[in-house]
Order: sequence, then C-alpha cells, then structure tokens
Amino acid sequence: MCLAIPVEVREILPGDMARVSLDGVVKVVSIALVEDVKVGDYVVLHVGYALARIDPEEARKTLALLQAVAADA
Amino acid sequence: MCLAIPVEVREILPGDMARVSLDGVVKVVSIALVEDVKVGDYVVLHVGYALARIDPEEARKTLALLQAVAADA
Amino acid sequence: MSLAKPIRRKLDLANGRVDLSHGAGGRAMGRLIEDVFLAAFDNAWLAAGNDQSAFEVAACRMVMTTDAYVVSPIFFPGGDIGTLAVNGTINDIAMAGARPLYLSASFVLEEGLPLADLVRVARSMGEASRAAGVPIITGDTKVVERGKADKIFISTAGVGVTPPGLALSSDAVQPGDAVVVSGTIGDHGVAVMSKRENLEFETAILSDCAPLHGLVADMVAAAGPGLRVMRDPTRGGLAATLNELANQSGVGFTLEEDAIPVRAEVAAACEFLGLDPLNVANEGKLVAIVAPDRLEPLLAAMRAHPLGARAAMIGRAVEDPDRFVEMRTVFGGGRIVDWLAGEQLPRIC
Amino acid sequence: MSLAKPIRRKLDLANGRVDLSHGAGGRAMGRLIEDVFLAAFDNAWLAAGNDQSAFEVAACRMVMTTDAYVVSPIFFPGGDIGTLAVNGTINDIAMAGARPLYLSASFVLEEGLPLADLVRVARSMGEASRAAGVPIITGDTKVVERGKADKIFISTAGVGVTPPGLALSSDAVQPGDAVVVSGTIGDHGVAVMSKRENLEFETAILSDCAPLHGLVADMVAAAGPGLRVMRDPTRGGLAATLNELANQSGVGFTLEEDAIPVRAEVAAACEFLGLDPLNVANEGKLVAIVAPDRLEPLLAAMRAHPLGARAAMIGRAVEDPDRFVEMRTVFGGGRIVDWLAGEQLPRIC
Amino acid sequence: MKYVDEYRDGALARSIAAAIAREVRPDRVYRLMEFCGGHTHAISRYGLEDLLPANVRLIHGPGCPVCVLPMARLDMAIACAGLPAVTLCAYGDLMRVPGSNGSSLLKAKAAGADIRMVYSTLDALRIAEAEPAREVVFFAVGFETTTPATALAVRAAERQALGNFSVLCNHVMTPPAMRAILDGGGEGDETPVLIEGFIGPAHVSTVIGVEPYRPFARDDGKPVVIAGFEPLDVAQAILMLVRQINDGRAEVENQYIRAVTPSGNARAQAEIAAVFETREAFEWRGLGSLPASALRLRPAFARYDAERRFGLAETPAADNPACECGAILRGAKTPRECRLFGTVCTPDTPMGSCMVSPEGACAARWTYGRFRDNAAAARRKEIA
Amino acid sequence: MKYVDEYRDGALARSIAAAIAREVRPDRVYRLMEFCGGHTHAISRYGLEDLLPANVRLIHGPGCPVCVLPMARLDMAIACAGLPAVTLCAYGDLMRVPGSNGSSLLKAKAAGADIRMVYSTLDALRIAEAEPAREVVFFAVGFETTTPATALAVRAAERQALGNFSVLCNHVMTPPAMRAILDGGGEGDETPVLIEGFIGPAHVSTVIGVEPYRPFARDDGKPVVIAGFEPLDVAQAILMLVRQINDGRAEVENQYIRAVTPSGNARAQAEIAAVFETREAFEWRGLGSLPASALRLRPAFARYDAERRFGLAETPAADNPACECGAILRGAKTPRECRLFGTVCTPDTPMGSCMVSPEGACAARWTYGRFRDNAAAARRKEIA
Ligand code: SF4
Ligand code: SF4
Ligand SMILES: [Mg+2]
Ligand SMILES: [Mg+2]
Ligand SMILES: [Mg+2]
Ligand SMILES: [Mg+2]
Ligand SMILES: [Mg+2]
Ligand SMILES: [Mg+2]
Ligand SMILES: [Mg+2]
Ligand SMILES: [Mg+2]
Ligand SMILES: [Mg+2]
Ligand SMILES: [Mg+2]
Repeated sequence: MCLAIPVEVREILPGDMARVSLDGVVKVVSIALVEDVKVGDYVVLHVGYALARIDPEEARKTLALLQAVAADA
Repeated sequence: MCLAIPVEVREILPGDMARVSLDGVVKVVSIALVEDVKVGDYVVLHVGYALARIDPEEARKTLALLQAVAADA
Repeated sequence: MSLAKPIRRKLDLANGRVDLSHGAGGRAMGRLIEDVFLAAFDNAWLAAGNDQSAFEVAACRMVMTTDAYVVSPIFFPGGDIGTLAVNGTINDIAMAGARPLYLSASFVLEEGLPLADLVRVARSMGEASRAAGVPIITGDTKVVERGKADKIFISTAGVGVTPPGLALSSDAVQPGDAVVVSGTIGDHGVAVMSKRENLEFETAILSDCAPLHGLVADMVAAAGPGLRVMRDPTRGGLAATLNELANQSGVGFTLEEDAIPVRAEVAAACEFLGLDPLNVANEGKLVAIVAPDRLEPLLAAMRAHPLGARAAMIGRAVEDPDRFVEMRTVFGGGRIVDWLAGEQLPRIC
Repeated sequence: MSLAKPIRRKLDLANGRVDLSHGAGGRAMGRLIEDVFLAAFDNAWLAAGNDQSAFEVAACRMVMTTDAYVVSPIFFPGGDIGTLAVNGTINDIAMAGARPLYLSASFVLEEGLPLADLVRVARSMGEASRAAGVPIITGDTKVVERGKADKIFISTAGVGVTPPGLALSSDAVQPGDAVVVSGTIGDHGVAVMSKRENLEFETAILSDCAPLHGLVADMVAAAGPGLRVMRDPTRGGLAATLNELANQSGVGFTLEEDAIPVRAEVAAACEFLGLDPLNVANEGKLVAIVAPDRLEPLLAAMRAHPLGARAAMIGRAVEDPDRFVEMRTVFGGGRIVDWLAGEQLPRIC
Repeated sequence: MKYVDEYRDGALARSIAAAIAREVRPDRVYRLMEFCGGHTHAISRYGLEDLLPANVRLIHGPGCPVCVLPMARLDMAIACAGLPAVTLCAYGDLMRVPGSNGSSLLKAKAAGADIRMVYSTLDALRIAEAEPAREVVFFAVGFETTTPATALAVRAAERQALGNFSVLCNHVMTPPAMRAILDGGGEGDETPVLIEGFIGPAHVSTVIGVEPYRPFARDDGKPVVIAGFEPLDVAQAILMLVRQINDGRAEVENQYIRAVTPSGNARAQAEIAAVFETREAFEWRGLGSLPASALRLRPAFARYDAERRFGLAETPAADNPACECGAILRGAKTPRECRLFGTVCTPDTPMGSCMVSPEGACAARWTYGRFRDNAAAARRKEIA
Repeated sequence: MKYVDEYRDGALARSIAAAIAREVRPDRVYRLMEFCGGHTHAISRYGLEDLLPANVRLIHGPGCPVCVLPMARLDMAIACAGLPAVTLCAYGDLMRVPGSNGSSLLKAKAAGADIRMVYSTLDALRIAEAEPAREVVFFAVGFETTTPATALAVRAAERQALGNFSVLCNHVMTPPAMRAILDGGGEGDETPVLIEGFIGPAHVSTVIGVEPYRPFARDDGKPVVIAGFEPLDVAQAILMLVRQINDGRAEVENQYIRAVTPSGNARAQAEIAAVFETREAFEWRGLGSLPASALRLRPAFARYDAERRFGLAETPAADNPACECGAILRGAKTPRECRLFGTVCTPDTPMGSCMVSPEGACAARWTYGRFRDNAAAARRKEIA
C-alpha cells in the first residue's frame, strides 16, 4: 500500500506535473508535494504523487556504509 | 405498418387492459379504444391496442357472399 | 510431512455471482472451472487439465465448424444457450453428413452473472453433450466487466468424420431435385421471442433445439449419393438457407406454401409480430436437397426417426438464371421468398 | 434471360460501423463476411461458403483446443486481438508438441464497432495465419447491441497432429527435471497494460505475441522423449503455469530468480504497478520441463531459433508433497512463488 | 386463426378469380389503386396478381406511413436521438428508412444514439417511467389507424404526470392523400391520373368510418370499396369494383363490414381530436407538400410535443431526382419503369420512398414479385 | 533501476547477513517489529529471514492500512457504493478485503455497484469531471504516506468547484498505532509485549520525519531505525538495531537518510493539516479502538466528506473470534499459532485482517514463506 519507487524527473509540465522515468518507462505524475523539483532529480513516487526527493549524496553514503560493513565481513 | 389481426378476448384486466389470444398465443393489450369489450369478443389488434370489434354476423355474411360467388362460378 | 491443506470451500452456487477474480487465471478461476464446468461436462479429457485435448483418429475426411451463441434471453422455452451451443455446432457438422466426434467450448462471462445461471447452462451443455454422445473435451473461460457482455456468450467448435465416399456440397443441386424439410419451421425463433423483454407473449411453443446427426446418419444410409446437400435453417430461417443454396448451386427453387409444415401457434405468433415463418430461425430442423429418385426412401427414413416425423417435400430445384426462390402461396398465386432485408430480430442464436 | 442484378455496393470500410443488420443472417451479413473476413483470411475453404469445412487426415493422434480473446484495448504495442486469437490458439496446440493444422474463428461484434477496426483485426488474423501456415477454415459472426459486448470478442479453436510416439503430459514431471523458459517474461501483459485507460504509461515494450509451433518442432527434435511437458504461460503468468504443473505432476519446483529472463523495462513497469513479472501474461513464450540429460541439446536447439534466443534454464523439479514452487531470490533468500490471489488485472488475453 | 384463415382459402380464391375473369370486359383495362400498404402487402405476399386477368391492374398507393415520411422528418428524428439524455423510441419499421447522406436510425444507433425499437406506445411509456433520467421521445408515424395509440399515450403521460415523455409527431391522414392522387402531380404535371377505382383502407376505416370517402365517389366519380386485409377480402373488393365500373356506378361500398362501421370508432376519433390538430401542410415523400394532411399536438399538450420541447426544425432534404415514386404512387408508372429499380435501388439500399418499407410499391415488387419480370418465369408459366 | 537495484544486491546481502550473524549474541533473542507492510513485503518477497540468524525474529506490525481497516468501515464503503448515482473509486488493494457476511467491493461490483479501481486520486478527480451526473466518492485509506494525495484531491475539487466529488476518509496515523502496540492488548490483556526494537516506516517518514518516533526510544526504551523499503535497507536497519540493543541504547536512527529528513515533508504536512483534523478515536482491525489515531475532513470541507454528505453511519461488525491478529500484530503470537491459518484462512478466503493484504503478517507468511513450515523444506535445507 505504501508502495513507492524512486523515479527520474525528465520534464516539468504545467500544473505541478512532471514526466518521470523508471528505466525507460515513462509516466506523468504530480509534483505538487515536493518543492523545487528539477529535471534530473530523483523523487519517490507514491500513488501518482512525488513524495520526497532522493538525496544523491546520502544515497552514496548509505551504500558506502553497506560496502564498508561487507568489507569488514 | 397498419398490420392488425383479429384476436379473441379471454380476460378483462384492470386499467382498460385485456388478455387476448390468437390460436393459443396470448398477449396483454389495451382495450381503451373500444367500448364494452367482453370475454369472447373478437377485436382487431393494432400496435398493442384493440381498434374495432369484429361483428360475427357480418363476418358470416361476407363469407356467405364469397361462397355464393364461388357457387356461381 | 506436508502442511495442512487449505480447506477447499465450494463455490456458493446458489447465491454467488461471477466476479472478475473468476477470470484472472488464479485459484478462483480454477475453482469455477472445477465446480461448474468439469462437474457438468464430466469427462476424462477435461479432467486431464491440459490446454488442449488429444484423441486418436483413423485416416478420414474430417470436418470442422464453429459458432458463437449470444441468444437473449439465455433461458427460453425448450432450451437455453447451453443446449443451443452444443446442438448448434453438432448440427453444422452433421450437415456435412459427418459424425460429430468432439466439441470445444469457450465462454465469455459477464461480471455479476449469477452462478446458479451459469451452472444451469453448464448442466444443459453436459446433458446435451451426453445425449448426443459428443463430449466437450477442451474449453476456456474469460470474465469481462459488467456492461461489457450480456450475461454469457458461448463459442463452440466441433470436429467430425465424414463417411467414406460422401461428398455433400452446396453447389451440387440439380434442377429437378426435391427440397425436403425435416419438420415444422419457426419453432425456435418464436420460442425465444416469446421471452424477449417488451415482446412477451404466452405460448406453449418450445424451441426445437436438437442434435440432428442421428437423423442425418439414417438419411445418408437411405439416400446415398442421391443426397446433394443439407443445411440447418438457423439465422435467417428457411428463406435464407434456400437463397444461399440457390446462389451457390446456380439454380432456382419453387416451393409449395401448403406443403411447408408450420405449427398453428407459430403462424399465430408470426401474425402478432408481423413476421414470416420462413424467416424465423430453427435449431433442430434441416433442409435436404435430394435427387428425385431417392426422395421416397429419404422421406421414409426421415419419418421413421423421431426428429423427422413431420418431414415433408416442399418444393423442387429448377433451372433459373436469376436463382429465385419462388413459392406458390396457399392462395394460389406466386411470390418470391427472399432474404429478409436488414432484419433486426432479437438475438435468437 | 435473367434480370439486371442489384449493384453490389462495397461496405464503407473507412467510415462505416457494424450495425445490427450485419448479424441478422441476411444480405448485409453476407456482405460483411465477404468484404471483411473472406478478403482477409483468403482461402478456398472459407470461399466454399459452407457451415463447416472439410480436410483429409491420415491416421494420427490429434489435439483440439479453444480460447476466447477479450483483451482490452483491442490494439496494443506489438499486436492486437487478432494476432492474439491466431497465435494463442496455435500455441495451445503446439504445447502438446503438435503441428497445428487448421483454425476456426467465431466473432462477437458490438454494434457501433468501426468497420476500419474490424478490418484491421481481420487482416492481422489473416497475416498471422499465413505467417504460421495455419489457415482459418471456418467461422461465425454475431452482432450484439451496443453495451452488450466490448468492441470485439474472438474465439478461435484449432486442431493439430502430434508426432508419432510423442506423449507430453502434465503429470509426467519427475524430480530432477529442468525447468526451461524460452525467453523474457512479462512482455505481453506489460504492453497491454501500458495502453489501458487510467493506467497509461509510455514504454517501448512490445507484446511478445508469436506462434511457437516452429520452435516446438525444433525442441521435439532435439529433446525427444526427454521432453516431459510444455505450457505457454499466458493468464496468470509463469507463476500460475508452474503451480499448475506442480499440482498435476505432484512435484515441487525450485527456481533461481537470477536465471529468469526479464527485460529491464518490464521490471520497471512492474515496479510502477506493484506487480510481480512472474504473474504477468506472456503470449509468445513457453515453459518446458525436460529430463536433465536432454537439457543441453534442448537449450541449444531453442537458442538456435529466433523465438528461443534467450531461452534459459530457470530451475528444477523437486520432490515435495506440498507441491510448492519455491524460488531463491536475487537477494539470496527463499520464497514461495504462488498464484496471485484473486488478481484483477486488465483483460490481457 | 378465426376471421383470418377463412379469408385466405385458395379454393375460394380460384372461384372469385374465375368470377372476376368472367365479369371483366375484355376491351378495357381496370386500373385499381389499393391505397393502403396493408393491401399492397397482402396482394404481393399471396401472389394475387397471378389470379387476375391481365387487364385488371393493381396500382400500389401511398398508404404506407413509412414510405411517405420525408427524409427531412427522418433527419429530424435522428437529430433528436442525438440530443443528450434523449432516448428515441420507434416502431421497428422505421429503423432502416434512409435519411440524408445514407443515414438511418439503425446507423445512428450504431454510432451511439439511444434508439429503442418498440411495439407499442405502451412500451415507450414504460421506458419513460422506468428511466426518469432519460428524455423519452416517441417517434410517432402512421395513418388514422395508429394515431389513437399515440393520443392515448399522451393522455396517459399527462395523467401520470410523466415529465420525461414526448412525441415527435408525423401522423398523417388518408383522405388528403387520396385527394392529392386524384388531383395529379401538382402544377406543371400534366400526367393523366389513370385510376378507375380505389380499394379503401381496412384499418384506417375502422377508425374513420365510411363517410370520408364519399367525395371521391360523388365528386370524382371514382368507386371506392373498403376492404379487409386478407387476400380474399381484396379479391372480393376487386370484383365489387369491377362490377361498379361495368355498371358505371361510383359508390363507396364496404367489403370489410365485419369490422368497419359507417361512422367508424367514435372513441378513437375523440382521442385524436382531443390531442391533435391539423397542420397547415405537411411534406409527403413522393407526393410533395399536401395541405391539411397531417397532425400535430394541440398547444395544450405543447410540453409533450418533442418538436417544441427540443426546438427541432426541419432542414429540407432532396430525394434522388431519378426516383419515380411520385409517378408510381399516382399510378402513372410502374416500378420497372424506374431506371434505378432493382440495381441501384433495392430494399437493402433503398433510394426512394417506395423501396423503404416492404409495403412500398417498389419494395413489394422487388421482394415478392420480381420473378414476374424475368423470362424464366414467363417460360414456366407457359409450361404450367 | 537507480536507487533500487543497488539495494537488492545479493552479494552485499550475504556480507551484511554475516555481519549480523557475527554481532548477535547467541544467548538472547532479538524480537524486532517492522511496523510497516512495505517492510513486511520486502522481507517476504526477498526471503530475508533465510539470511538471518535464528535468534533474530522479525515481527510483522500493523502498518498496512488495508489490514487494519475494520469491517464496519468496509461495510460503510459497500453501502455507499450501493447508493443511487454513486461511483466509488478505490485503490485496487481494497477490492478483495472482506466485509461482513463474506461481502467485498469485488462482490458488490459483481452485484451491480459502480466501483472503479483507481491508481491515484487524480483518476478519481478525472472521473468526477468526466461524469458530472455521478456522485464520485473516493474511498481513502492509508497512513501518512497516502494522506497528502487525498488532501490535494480535496483541495483541487474545491478549486475546480467539483460538486460531485467526495472522500470517504479512513486515513490513519502511525505513531498512535506504535503506541498501542507498546501499551499491549488493552484492559484484561496481560500478554507481555515482546518487542525489542522497531524498524521504522520508510515512506511514512518521508512525510512525518524522524521526530514523532522519539517517545518510543526515550519513554519506552525501544530503539527505532527508520529504513528504506529495499531488502538491503532492511538488513542494514536490523544490523543497526542489533547494535543498539547490544549497546543498551534506545535511539531513533535513520537508515533511509537518502529520502527522509528530520522534519519530513513540510508541504505534505501542511496539506494534511489544512484538510484533515484528528478523530477522537478510530477502530483498527486487530487492535481495537485507538484514541486520536485517525483523520477526518475538517468542517470547512464538510461537503467533500462522504460520511456527512450521504449520512453514512458505522454498524459494528465483529471479526472472527478465532482470529489471532491482535496477538500477532503485537508480536505475542505467530501466524502458525492461529488454528485457522492456512486451512480456513488463506489469501483466497481471508478470515482476519492479517490475511487480507499481501502485506499482512499472515498473508505474507502464507504467500511467500509457508515453505519454511514444512518438513520437505527443512530437509532441503539440511541437504543444501
Ligand atoms: S425503384 Fe427506388 S428510386 Fe425507383 S421509384 Fe422505386 S423507390 Fe424510387
Ligand atoms: S490466519 Fe487468518 S484468522 Fe488467523 S490470525 Fe491470521 S488473519 Fe486471523
Ligand atoms: Mg458453424
Ligand atoms: Mg448451419
Ligand atoms: Mg450453425
Ligand atoms: Mg485457455
Ligand atoms: Mg448487461
Ligand atoms: Mg485453449
Ligand atoms: Mg491459451
Ligand atoms: Mg455460423
Ligand atoms: Mg462498450
Ligand atoms: Mg495455454
């Protein structure tokens, strides 16, 4: 039910809408709930609305942390 | 379009309706247009309404006339 | 050790309805097929649960046919869409003089269809199939949203085997051949129409829906190669069938109205509706064209069969470049018997 | 001397619509069948104009199948309801290892269907039938009122012949057998869903709709009696097909998620929709269960065929009284691959 | 079927035919118009022509309300059916009648209009009751036979305060059309009217009685015999007409006396009078505009009048100029004399009014009688 | 799929699993509740359990809005869908949820109600615009993740003056449910709450941020790690929880830092606050009535509130008494300990809240994990 997925913003459309892509699958969604969405951003999409922006730096850090744990193992 | 057929009145129903029969095929029709319809009468049925009563005596006479012509021939 | 199995609840066949899950390829669909179709059709081919069924055949001339059944209402005096779907397809095989072997059945169900109605239809099919000795060996079910179908549509296909040497063909009719019908005409169409909304009338007329391959076998035996062609006068009635044959064989026909068997009640219902019995559908009757010298044995064989008791010779093929079907009326005059132009009768098959 | 003939006006295939007269058994119906179906299917059986068609067969083991096609929308990337109706039924025959011979087709048309759409569908069927070498030899057409169907429903049935000695059977799977798929899964269902109203998304994914009998012939030749059973994972997807086989053979399966070919875009579309590609329909793929010693030749033969280029071994049959289909996930854990409970996906076939 | 089968008796028919043959004078032609489509149908359906001497010629008149409905009125009905929320109810006979540009109710329905075939105005009322959100319009056509059923429906709607029922009225009257036939093809048309007598309508006459036909006998010298719709009725009426003509009489006689009374059905007349008033003029397909020949709803029933309720207007629509219906309806030509007959114009693709209903002159000829036009038939007749 | 595939990496997963195995103390059990159905789904879908040491036990919490929707609310939606002219729009997840007497939206639809599956409130708005004659009711369910979409739809309807759109609101809130879990089964229930830590919701937290979880750490001493929905996210969160527990810490940590900020999504919060207000109490299936745990429309939006608009009332409906959902949701029992599990109660015929959605504890076990309960699996594990 809380199914949500990070998608890439490809084009900002009028009326707080945007064209987003997930591996070439493209949909038009609302970005009314997230401020200052730009082309190239990744946003978390839920029931047709972007809910949050993915912070690429934090994502990188999380992965790095995971890899560090793995390296320890 | 003016298709009409003589049917026998089997049962008088409320609301100026009647159950009529043509060789055992039974339909409910309006008898609002014909006065004093009785069970046993034959009426001429057109688009769901009885239009006229068949006069059995005149019917007999018409047939007799036809037969007379035939007899002459 | 295996786990406890889910308790298999029977479908609520009394009060349940078809819903979209019954067509989705999951367990609900499996249960519908099992509780309704496998139960009703009851044969080993279906029970094998394959997407196709297999059978052995000897070298032969085979025939294949299909029809879709969309009759409304689905239940009518003397039958239902299920009996029609079985017998109708059997008859299209039988019309080739062939012995029907197997049927397939595919269903399009409308969401909301009462399961009780579906069961009733399936049981009719099972009974008709067993009565005819022609099992339904493979099938398919789809469910569509409410308002995207009308209760139930059935398509059946069938295969059969033609006796060696027999080659009926719609272009084989010769001037002088006799036209035979196997019994009264118009019963089916009138029975269905009597139950149509806004058209209702009361009548004792039943659909004539019946499988004709038994009658056909007797006819083939009696008439041999004198039998030119057979056809079941369904949609469009006797008039459409004879016009088709006239066109395909390049002949005309002359009929005697007096000789065409029509029940009094069918004639009466047609008067009510402004229809001609010659245009009304039949589902258990056939028209056969036969060489004059085989007419008598053919009629005798037909009349000896319960489905041909009222068989009658109703006319002859004649030479006619216009390929008219003409009829001498009860009144003594002549008329053409034509296809009905753009008829929009209720769905009767 | 014969009379002047009525001028035969062509149907207005560009702007016309199906109306009730096209299903009434009269001249309008004849014209629809001629201008649309006979023109598109173009073969001598249909041209003969009988209610059934005949063909000669040698003694053999035959298979028969049927499916109803109700996909919505009727046109989708990579195909339409017509290609589906031909290839889907060919595939159900091919899954028995059989060579498809002939098809029948029955149509339920909704009043108001643009004739242009009908022609497009009929031409697709004609092309698919010619490409596969399997003619449509008999058919039927019904027209129902607007709102009593959804544009067009097609039921096809088919017959085919099994090579001597081959006896595939859904109960033949042995523990240790390999599970093979012929290519990427989920393409068809995703392609159809991408065009559904209220669900639209843009994607380059095409339906995989294709006739598999050529591939199957190569497989039969390569694997011989080592081939246990084949099935096309249509409605319900790979998950439903493997669960069916597990139940019918009394075995379990273990799959490797890593080994199952799924296009990236199909995976992405499934993420969007909250679906598992294992539950999504295919129309040009098959699952084969093969004895371990015939796995390699089978895979080699499949990969040599254009429709099997991405064939892969995805798992094995195992002994399991619970008949579970289990899968080791990409993540390394285990899970069951179950039927989807009461799925209500769009009509994808 | 009592009062039906006895009037279809073949043996009797042959005797009547013999009587006619005996009584006709070989030196003259008897051109008799059956006004009514019901008679046209009976004549064609039973092959009555084959029993008549060659010099008794039957001319099929305009008494088919479907045939005479002008395209513009059909176009109006199609436009009405296309209005939002409108459900148009029509008798089945109307579904295939061609409007402008190849349109028809059947095609409009296929294109999405909500059009329902009904068998009676009672059905239309039931639909209006059951579907209050729909605007149910009854497409009313017909002669005096059919008009009372419409009148009753309007009054029932008023009684039940059915706010969503109305009538698109095209009811027409028999006497003005017979008058138009006798008056010929209008200004500029000098074709003589070659009709020696009329077979008068059966069921129209049950409603209007015998009186309205008197002027045609009295003023025009044309005998009229009102006849039932069974073939023996028609045969007898022909004999009666032959006798009048032979006698030099011109009277109104009533062969269908078992159902038609001199003054007709007073109740039905009263219903018509209560609901309808006469239009100044009305266009008849094939006959042109005829004064005082049709009905519309009285102002008191304005809200049941679909024309007013939806502001429907007639857009003139021209018939195919090659169509000879006008001349055929007046007895001046036969269908075979139209160059479109049977090739371009058939019941499947009718071009003119006489081909649209099985009761039309051209359709009846094509559907039931065209074998008489071919050589094979002539040969068969010789052999027989 | 960027930001997806890298968090499903099997090799990395094995390393994290090894780290967890290394760090757990063999002498104790770690009972960790993932509150959220999204986590339950990820855990089951990817078989995470198989990678964890036996003494790390995952308890599936009530964070599935479909599971916790009480039958009475579902009955209300079915009743609403049955009202004349109502079109009920619902997320697909809800179609099969059982109401009283075996009812469901799917069956109500089959029986004739106009019920449409939608993927977004945007679809429901489109339907309301396109079909002005219908009363379009959006059946709103969901936690804080889903609530903003409903709020936006209500505001859009107001902006567009859409008079035929309303919301049947069942939005619930995460913190009160976590509170209820920690407070135990209510009066009379003495079952200890056996949960040592929480995996906090991913997408709920994108909206509400990190702060609302502080009390569970601070006041209840339960560590909370907010985690993403991919399986590596969950594995990492488990490692983080194990470490907190081993350290005796009880903090709120944020593993899903790439999407969750400390204060959450201010816009989304503002939308929720503008449209909704807190209900005094709301019934949760399996948990009972929880105070201040759900939302309703503010009086200013009363006309968009389907409950008020159609005067809908709740009729109490009792769950199957044998259902152990309450205890399962609180970690006191496992699905296998319910005697209905897998026999009477399966996803095809769910008896209780935990079986109705694939994200429910019982459904996830049955659909993805029940092989772990059978002997063959045990044997296969030995062999492997
Ligand atoms: S054949 Fe057709 S075009 Fe010619 S007169 Fe008759 S209706 Fe008119
Ligand atoms: S198995 Fe079913 S009845 Fe038992 S606790 Fe789970 S949901 Fe409730
Ligand atoms: Mg057939
Ligand atoms: Mg047939
Ligand atoms: Mg048939
Ligand atoms: Mg199938
Ligand atoms: Mg329906
Ligand atoms: Mg099949
Ligand atoms: Mg199939
Ligand atoms: Mg057919
Ligand atoms: Mg439709
Ligand atoms: Mg298959």
